[in-house]
Amino acid sequence: MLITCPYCGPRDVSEFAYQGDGNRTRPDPASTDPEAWNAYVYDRLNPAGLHNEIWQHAGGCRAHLAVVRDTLTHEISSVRFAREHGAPAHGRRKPGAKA
Amino acid sequence: MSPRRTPSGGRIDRLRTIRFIFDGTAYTGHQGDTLASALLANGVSLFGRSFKYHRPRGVLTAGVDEPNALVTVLRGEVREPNIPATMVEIHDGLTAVSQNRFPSLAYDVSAINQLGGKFISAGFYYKTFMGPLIGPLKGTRFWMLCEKIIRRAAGLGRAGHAPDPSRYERMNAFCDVLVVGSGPAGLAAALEAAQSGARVILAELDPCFGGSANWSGEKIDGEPAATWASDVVGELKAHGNVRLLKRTTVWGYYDGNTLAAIERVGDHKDAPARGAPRHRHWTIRAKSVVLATGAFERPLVFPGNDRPGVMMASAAMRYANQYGVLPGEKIAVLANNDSAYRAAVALAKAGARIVAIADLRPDVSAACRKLATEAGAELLTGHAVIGTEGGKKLSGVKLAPFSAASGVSKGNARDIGADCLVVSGGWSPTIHLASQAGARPLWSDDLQAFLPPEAGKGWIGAGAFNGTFSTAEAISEGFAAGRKAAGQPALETTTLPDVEPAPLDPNPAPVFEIKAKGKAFVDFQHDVTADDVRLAHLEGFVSVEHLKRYTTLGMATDQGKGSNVPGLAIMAEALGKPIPEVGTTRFRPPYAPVSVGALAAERFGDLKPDRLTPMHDWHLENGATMYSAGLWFRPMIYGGPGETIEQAYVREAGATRETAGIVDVSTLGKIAVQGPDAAEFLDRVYSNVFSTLPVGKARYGLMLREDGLVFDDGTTWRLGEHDFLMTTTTANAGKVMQHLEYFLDVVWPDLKVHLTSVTDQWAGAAIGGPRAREILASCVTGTRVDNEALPFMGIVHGEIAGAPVMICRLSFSGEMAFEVYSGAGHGTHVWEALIEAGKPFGMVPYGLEALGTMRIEKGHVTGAEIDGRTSARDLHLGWMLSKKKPFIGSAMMDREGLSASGRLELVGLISLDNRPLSGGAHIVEEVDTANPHGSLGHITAACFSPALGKYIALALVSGGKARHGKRAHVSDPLRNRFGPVEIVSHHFFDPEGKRMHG
Amino acid sequence: MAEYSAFSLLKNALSGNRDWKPAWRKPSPKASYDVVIIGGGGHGLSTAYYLAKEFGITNVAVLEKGYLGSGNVGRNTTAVRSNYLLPQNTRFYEHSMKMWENLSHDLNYNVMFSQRGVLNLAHTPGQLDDLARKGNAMRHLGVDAELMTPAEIGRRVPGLDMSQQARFPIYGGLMQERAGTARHDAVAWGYARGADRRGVDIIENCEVTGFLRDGDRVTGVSTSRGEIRARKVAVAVAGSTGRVMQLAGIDRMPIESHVLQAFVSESLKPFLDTVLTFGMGHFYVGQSDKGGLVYGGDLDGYNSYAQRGSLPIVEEVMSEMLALFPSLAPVRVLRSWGGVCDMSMDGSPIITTGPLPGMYLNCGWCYGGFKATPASGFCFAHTIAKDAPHEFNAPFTLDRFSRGTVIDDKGQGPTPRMH
Amino acid sequence: MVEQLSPLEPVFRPGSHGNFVDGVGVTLSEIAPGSIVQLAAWPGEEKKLMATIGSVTGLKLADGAGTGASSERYTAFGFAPGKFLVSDASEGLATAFAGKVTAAIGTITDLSHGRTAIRIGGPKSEWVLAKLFAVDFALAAFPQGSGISTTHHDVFTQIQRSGPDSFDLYVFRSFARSFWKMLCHASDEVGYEVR
Repeated sequence: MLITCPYCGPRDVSEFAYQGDGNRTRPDPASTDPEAWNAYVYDRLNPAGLHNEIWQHAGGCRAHLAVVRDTLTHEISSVRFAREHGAPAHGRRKPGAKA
Repeated sequence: MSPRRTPSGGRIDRLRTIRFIFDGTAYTGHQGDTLASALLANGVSLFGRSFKYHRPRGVLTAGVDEPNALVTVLRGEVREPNIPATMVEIHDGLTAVSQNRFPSLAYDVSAINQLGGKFISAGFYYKTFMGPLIGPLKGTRFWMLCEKIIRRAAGLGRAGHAPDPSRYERMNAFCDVLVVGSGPAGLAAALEAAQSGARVILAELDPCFGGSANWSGEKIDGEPAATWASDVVGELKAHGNVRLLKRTTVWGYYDGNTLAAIERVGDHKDAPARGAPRHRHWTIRAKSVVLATGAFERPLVFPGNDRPGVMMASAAMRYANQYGVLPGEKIAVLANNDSAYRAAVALAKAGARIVAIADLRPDVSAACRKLATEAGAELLTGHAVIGTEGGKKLSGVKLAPFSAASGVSKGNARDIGADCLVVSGGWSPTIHLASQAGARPLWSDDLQAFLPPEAGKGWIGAGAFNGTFSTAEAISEGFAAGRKAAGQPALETTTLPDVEPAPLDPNPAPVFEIKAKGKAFVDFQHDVTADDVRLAHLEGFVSVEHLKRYTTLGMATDQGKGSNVPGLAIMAEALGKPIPEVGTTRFRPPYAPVSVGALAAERFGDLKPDRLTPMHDWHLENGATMYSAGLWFRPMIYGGPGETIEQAYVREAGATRETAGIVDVSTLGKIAVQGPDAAEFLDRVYSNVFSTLPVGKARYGLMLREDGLVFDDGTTWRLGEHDFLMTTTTANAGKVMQHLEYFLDVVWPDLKVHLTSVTDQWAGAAIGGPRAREILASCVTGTRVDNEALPFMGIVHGEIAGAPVMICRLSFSGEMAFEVYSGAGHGTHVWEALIEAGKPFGMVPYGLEALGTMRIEKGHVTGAEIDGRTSARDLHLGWMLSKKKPFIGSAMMDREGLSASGRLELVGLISLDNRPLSGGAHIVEEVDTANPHGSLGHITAACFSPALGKYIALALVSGGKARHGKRAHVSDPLRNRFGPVEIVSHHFFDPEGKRMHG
Repeated sequence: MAEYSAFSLLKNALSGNRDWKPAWRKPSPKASYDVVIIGGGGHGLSTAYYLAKEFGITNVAVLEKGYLGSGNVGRNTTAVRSNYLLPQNTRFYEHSMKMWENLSHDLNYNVMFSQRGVLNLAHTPGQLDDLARKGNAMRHLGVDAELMTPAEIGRRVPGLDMSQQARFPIYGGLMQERAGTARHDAVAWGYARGADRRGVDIIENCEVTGFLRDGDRVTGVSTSRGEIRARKVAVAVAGSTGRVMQLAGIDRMPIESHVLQAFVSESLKPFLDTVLTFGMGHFYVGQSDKGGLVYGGDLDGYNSYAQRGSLPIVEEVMSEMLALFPSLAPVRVLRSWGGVCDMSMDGSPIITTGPLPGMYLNCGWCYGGFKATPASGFCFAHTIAKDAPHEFNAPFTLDRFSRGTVIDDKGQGPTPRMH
Repeated sequence: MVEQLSPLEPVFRPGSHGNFVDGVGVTLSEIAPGSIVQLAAWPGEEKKLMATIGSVTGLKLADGAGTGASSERYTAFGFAPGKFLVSDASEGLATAFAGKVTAAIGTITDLSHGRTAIRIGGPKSEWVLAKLFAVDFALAAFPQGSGISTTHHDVFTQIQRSGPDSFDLYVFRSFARSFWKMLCHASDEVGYEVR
């Protein structure tokens, strides 16, 4: 399998590390909703067909990539930088929380 | 002159005589011979024994599909088993032996298995050997006794135990067009692609390019086809953008048009060139692939079809035309199609007598009749071979009238003397690579074969691969495929070479089996007969996969290249269904067997990468015993003469607590965390707070995983407002880096933080002990190291012996200790200066064992306790969990299962019988040596504590803290160690930390 | 149907092997059953067998999309063992092991369970301690385990690189002698025949295309061969769990499907008399009775339903084999194949009622499904029959993740490809 | 200043090795620059960083991934989005950038001790490197001056094409000795000279 890294160009799959389901959204860090956290940490979309995934070009530029890949054929239909994926603005500390 | 060598002809070099040994006998052959052709030339007919019945077998084919003639090639002590003699090029000194026979190939005692024929039919072992229900052989015992005998009888060649000194290498290649197969179609494709400027790789599995051109006897542009082929190869060589790979089998078609090939670089030489590999494993990333892999001729299934002397018609023709060898003197032919007639003519021309051509079809074309006449053969249409005569060598065949509708009519059977029977049952295109690429084959009723579908995304086919069997059409397809693969538009007209037309019909009669009395083999190597296939049908194993698995059809080393379709056909007949409804097997890599060595190449042994600290050579020179920690090597002990490991570490740890010791800590993971949001980032990834850490100070930090369990720990140093140096454990350095990068890139892309691995930038030496500060003070310049200038967890910069150093006062040993970091290139220089400075004080270097001992005494946790299942509270690190901010893992760390009572908690243990404790021993309340039970937990690390004078350990024990002060027992049945211990706090030594705070 | 024995073989041989009957019938599906089991692999078939044999429930259909045993039961490296670290796993797999020890007799089908031992190698003193921890944990649950010294290992496994100069020298190993290998296909066929003989309908080429529902409750399945009603619908589809659960409207599960490759060498005379695992990487190898070395390593490492492997893993696995056996370089790989593994979030299985009323779920087998076949079927049958888990599968719930009672033998956390 | 000790020291054997009867296929040498510095820009600040690199080293970097240039004294190339590796034959390069690469532009990380630089030159360079890396080394795919990041097994490597048949390889120091041995091993076949 070859993944076309937006920076490095097409590279062998051996240079990449799989980081799993790219459909998950991390709950607000201040959230204590157990269901939301459980879903984020443990539940995965596992489609037979097109799948949104995160890969890291660990053996190259080390960027994380948002990849759309078919789990039935391994064909890759799109690769983008994950940070440009429009990651939701989650993760900020709750306003007012003290260190 | 060898008995079967033709006086002239063939593409061997008759001027070069080569000497080789087979089964202890010396033979000669010529340059260009395979082991099979050379042995045939010497009159050898018996090559091997079959798998199950140990039946005598000759050579059936001339190529990679050979099921019978398997040999073991010997190179010194190194054994290379199961190599088809048809694929071994002879060279001086070649030594090969036959296999699966005892005591000899001619007299094999296991041939007695043939008598059990019906009893040991397909799947017999599932129905018996279960043994008695009671008594000493109950359970699995009886089967295991039987298994021993079965295993010895099964198996083919024997692997050796001597390490293979050969070199195997891998190679990466990129090209626009990869052409697989260099027959006329492949050559045409390669030439056309090369001429349009594409980067081309042409791979041919044989030692010479040209494929069928080397033995078809055809003429192209008025010259022998082989001459045309070598002209094209010459043209290709002149192109700078072409790589020609012969002896190269493309065996795997992987995702992304990545193809794997093995080049046999050195097998045909007595000794490989210096530095050259025996096999080279090519990984080829091709924009486009032309599959010109040809076709295999199929055997027919009839009684006695496995007798030595029975051979594929095309193989016999190849032996005659390419190798100048006659497989027999009196040759009979059995065919269901036209192609065998050309073989008959070729063999006749080469000097054999064609005694008869039995054609299963009721009538044949005028062209065939003409060829039969040309071959001087009696043509018997509507006839079949219903049996073969002879022992280990064919002496005659039995012929009888045959029709597809009513089968054999035995009345008019006749015997014909023959020492060779050549057979053609039609052709199967070699579609393996296309199938690997995901193509579903299509059945052709005309060709009675599976064909590739329309070209796939990354490949295009040409020639016999497509079921195109005439050379002229194959060349035409090749040119078109080459253009298309190179991304060029198709031409309206092309000037093609002129090939003499072959008036033969490629379509065979749909006959696969001749039913008559006697064992008729479908899969030769695995001894699967037509009756076995029918038995599978009877028992319901009717899907293709069940058929394969139940009978082992197609599972032999030839991978069913010849047996697949006949087997399907027999099953289809039994089911009364057309062949494609029975299904076809999806082919998987490898197309043909590949040496393990080639695939492993340089990835193991001495060439497996390792990591060395800057002071590695010093450690070796100073008596260190090294320990491999992942890819790193670290000193375990610096043992003195005659010292045991325990004596050495006790001395090292004792000396450190007494005066001072120094240890190499360069392997700790180090990550530069830089940028305006670095402090914020650290607050999110560590369970405790880092944004309040002043510049010039370090802090111990704890990281959790998202699931709330402990991930890693280490100190992080604030070197500047926006500049932190994080340390991780040695083992987790890479994982922590990836974890941090993930969050930065995917979850918090808005944070301005850069992460860089600087593990290798720094050499680290930790110096600790009551005299450590004095030693340091004696050699550091440019800074003070007293308590005021360098308080606990403080950082200063200075120089040692002229090299800049950064010193942080922190302690793992529990002593007054300092980590001295210098540039890695100065590491040994600084280390030696520290050693020198320590000499007057009696400072010792210490290794991992002493480091471990001192950390156990202090109750510090490492990977043995942070095992991916423990929580911060289990390790009494609950105080590290900030309540003021969320952090990775904070949301999940309080789930009920993680706060339940009875979890394994960190405790200390003291051996009460003054005997050593061991990691991995379990803890129980009451010892039961006969039936150990009731484990409360286990020891994670143990040592003799020189500070306490006792054997102590850290352990994870259920309800740990509540057991402090209680007695328990170690229970270690594996090492037969049982004995009393006291459960105590894990802080064994200096719990208040007076020593390190000084 | 006739019992299989040496006598029946002989009798049939004398009559030209013309009287053998199909190992199982090929019935058409009925309109309804008490229990429909989706998945005609090892676990589905063994569940049907034990439902009939142990719980008297014989009005059962097993639905298989392709041919029987086309999934992982026929695509594994055939090791059977109970050498786990955590007691929940050890108890379950040891129960399985005990069932294996009598399975051929129980099924009247020789599954060729060969107790030739499974040996885990240690390459550092620390690894040896870890193995001791595991072995002692097993011993405290009454399961056999022994530590072996390098000398003992060298005698047991000739050809192994025992040199101290090896890149990863061998410090010792943990042996479970009762562990071993079995003939994978025979397990599927034996259970199929056994279930069939007790009245279970095994229906091949029958693809489930949806679930019949009455509100939340599952009341049957629609299939490529029509609707089939059932009081209870059990799902045992391993690598296809994601796809089948999606049909029930559940698209997120604590499961990822990953490809695991396996390899077999050409047939060799006996070379290796036990099953071996490498400690510095992920590699295991045994030898089949036919003589092929059967071996494998890591997952390919990304979601896949393709039963299609990638080349880098091939290279890695081969290099690990040579790290142990440098003499095998000239030996050739004959076949490779890929199985789709249902990797769970903690590496342990799920055998439970639910998650919908009328539904029962068996999945999360990771690499370990083959050896679990008897106990999985037995426990699942118990769970279906009694609507409550057996004590051996009680820990394997679906809610253990939210509750934090995960069973993480490798300590890798919720990263399925690492288990 | 104290000289850096090369990690290759015990395995660095100047002279001709391997199958050099028909000439030397490649030449292997350690470059040992005085400084190696990683410069990384925040998103959107890449141009400013490239200009700063230009002002300090005089190297002009074109736009685009993997852009690179070199002079007698300096080399620079991009190896990841916004990230550059810059080397200087002299020491003190990190200091030269300090104050110029401001917190608003990006970060400076001194790797002078952390990376070992090895040069492979000669007609068989591409052939030898192709044994180790799954990267297309053809000039058209890997133009002169440009840089890449790749991996040989566990050995992370940054490579700049320093000439038509010459490449500079930057590897982690701890891996350098084992990588060097591998490189020599791979060069055996074509004959190599160490200097």
